Amino acid sequence: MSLIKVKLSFSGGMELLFNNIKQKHIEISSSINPPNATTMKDLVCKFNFTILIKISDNLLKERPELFMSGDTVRPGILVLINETDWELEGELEYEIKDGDDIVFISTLHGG
Amino acid sequence: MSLIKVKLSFSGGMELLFNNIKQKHIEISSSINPPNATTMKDLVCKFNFTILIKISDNLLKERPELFMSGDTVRPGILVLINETDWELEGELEYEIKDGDDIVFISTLHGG
Amino acid sequence: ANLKNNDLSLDEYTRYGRQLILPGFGKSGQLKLKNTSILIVGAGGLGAPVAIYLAAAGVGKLGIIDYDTVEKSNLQRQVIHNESREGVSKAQSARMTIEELNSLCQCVAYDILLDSSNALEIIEKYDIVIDATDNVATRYLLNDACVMAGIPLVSGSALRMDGQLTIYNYKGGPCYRCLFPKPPPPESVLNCSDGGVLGVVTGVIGCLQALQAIKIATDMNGGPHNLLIFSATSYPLFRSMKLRPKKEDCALCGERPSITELIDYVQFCGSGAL
Amino acid sequence: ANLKNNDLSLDEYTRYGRQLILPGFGKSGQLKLKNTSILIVGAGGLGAPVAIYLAAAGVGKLGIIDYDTVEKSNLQRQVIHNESREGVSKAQSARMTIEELNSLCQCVAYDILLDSSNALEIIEKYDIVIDATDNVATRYLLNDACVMAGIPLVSGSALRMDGQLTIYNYKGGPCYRCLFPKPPPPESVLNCSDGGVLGVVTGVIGCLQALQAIKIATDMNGGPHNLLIFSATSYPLFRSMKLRPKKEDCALCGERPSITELIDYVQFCGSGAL
Ligand SMILES: [Zn+2]
Ligand SMILES: [Zn+2]
Repeated sequence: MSLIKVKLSFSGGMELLFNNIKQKHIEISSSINPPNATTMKDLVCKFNFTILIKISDNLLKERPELFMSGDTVRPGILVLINETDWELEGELEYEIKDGDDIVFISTLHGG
Repeated sequence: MSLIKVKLSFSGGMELLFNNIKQKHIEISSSINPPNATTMKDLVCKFNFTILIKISDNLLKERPELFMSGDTVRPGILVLINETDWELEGELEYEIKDGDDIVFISTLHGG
Repeated sequence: ANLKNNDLSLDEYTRYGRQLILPGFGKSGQLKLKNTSILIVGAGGLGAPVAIYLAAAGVGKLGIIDYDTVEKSNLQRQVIHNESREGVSKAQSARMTIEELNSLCQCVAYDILLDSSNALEIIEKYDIVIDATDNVATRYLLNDACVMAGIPLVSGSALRMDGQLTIYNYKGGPCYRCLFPKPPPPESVLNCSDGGVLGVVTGVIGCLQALQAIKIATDMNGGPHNLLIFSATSYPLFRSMKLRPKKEDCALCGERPSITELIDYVQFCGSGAL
Repeated sequence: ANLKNNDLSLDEYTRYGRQLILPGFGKSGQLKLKNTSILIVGAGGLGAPVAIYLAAAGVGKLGIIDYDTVEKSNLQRQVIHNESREGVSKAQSARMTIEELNSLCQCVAYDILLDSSNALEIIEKYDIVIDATDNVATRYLLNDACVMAGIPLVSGSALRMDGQLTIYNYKGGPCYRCLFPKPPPPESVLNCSDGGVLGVVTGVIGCLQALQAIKIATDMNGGPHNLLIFSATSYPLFRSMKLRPKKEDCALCGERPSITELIDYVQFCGSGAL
């Protein structure tokens, strides 16, 4: 078990939920849920209520439905890992690696 | 001494000199000029007449003045190493590393 | 598009000269544009540059749908209109500007509200559809209609300082429902009237929508299925993200579709403004 | 710009509403735009969207320089003009479109050839200069004049399917001569007349020039000094490249400049069309 560095980005309005932070480098345990490797599920569904809430300055705690739905992100949010749709990377099962670049983006509808 | 992989890109019209190739992955020796590590100078000034001429399908051989001037690239060409101006990286002295992304771009003047 | 117009007039040779000498485009590209019809849904911030640049480039037929009329607060970004057009239908105003710019372009103005009752009938007359709308319900409507009609959809959006661009239902790529099977919660959705928008952000995204439509019309290489993200205040300004291919289990474009006709999209999205 | 106009009229509140409610912009951003004057050099493919979007956004004063007249072959990309303007001076035609779009914008048309004899005098009247020209000699002229006058230069270029965007002489960043101390060999230089250009490429780059000028005028964060590279046929479409800071030994903006007045740029570049 060790620490891994991850770059989180929030875009398309998601940053409003995260205290207007667009980018944040964080350090997390390589095994949040020992002995398993840390996955996106750990980040989004459990870790959510520690690291992500901390980044959001408690905004997420007050309105979790703007981020979560069931055990994954809410409809209208796209997650991208290293510039690739997380669907191609295993979604919640993806094992987070040191240096990963994770983007949470809310789709826009304006014109 | 070993082989290192380098991605070369040509943009802004440079690709016309290189047989319309916009991107090319090449393998080169980590020490073209032993015992020294391979530098941009080796790529641009000497290697030029082997690998780069090969990529260019001999176009460079016929009109080297469209690429070279003295011992560096001609005025109007910008060289970028890993998305950064090569001036910040040591220009001709930069030691090329495995995985480097090198862009040769010709400035455009149209409007 | 079948090339029923297989030559250019002297006027066209003059007008499109800079494209005719363009390597990788040339006369064959120009003829493809001339034989392509494109439907632009929305004559607002995105639709304005889309219509202007597609007409200028030589697209043979443009349809423009919008039910709104021009207001002063539109002119900060909807640059196909102008002060003399206040109160005029946006579709008609857009057509007027297009005809002044390129009288060779056949431009049809649809001064109507697009909905489930009329969408398919209109869309089927075109080769490519541009989503330049301002609300979630119309985005699902256009997506579903384009998949049913087998037409690529060039989707752009802009809000505040941000923009996004994707091509749906094209060359094995995803449809909007592959990415977003369920609509977002209505309280998470903002439009430009409520959230604001820097005008030129719609200009950037609209120009890129026009570009993608031209690339589709002329069979230019578009790279992998992707989402382009733009943010006026970030560095870098643009990021490209690779997207999934179409999903086998998509309710619309998948192997066993459960959605086979257009539905009530206002109800589906729980929010109106269709 | 000193904020001599420190309030907005009711008309302006209506017109710019979408920007006034925009977080990070608002009334203070709008007032800064109102008090900014911007000079656009070139009313062609790049200058067209620059002028349109800057006027729409509410820039107080726009100068537009162009010595050409509108020709049919321009209309494929120079969308600020139209068929009725053929034969009209491009600067005047651009001014006419701007006045129709936003009569609040004070627009000055310069129907002249910019050269060493007049450049400084004109440029010094503006806060920001946009390089939307089509040749190397004018690019050096504008760069030198902007450094001498202490004004940022938003430089765009487009050719074939490619475009480039940089801000020179701004916040410790390089000038054009820091990057390109010597002009390119004339035989390596192409303009749009000879090389061709896809019209919408100038639309994309021009919109981004307008955006960068707005960011400068409103003190928005611009990230590191950089060059944006666009290629319509590549994936990704855009790449951002970090640039060097200004060079201590630059002959123009360095610590001991040897160029202290404007020179003969046609001779310097060995090619004309100034
Ligand atoms: Zn689908
Ligand atoms: Zn300098």
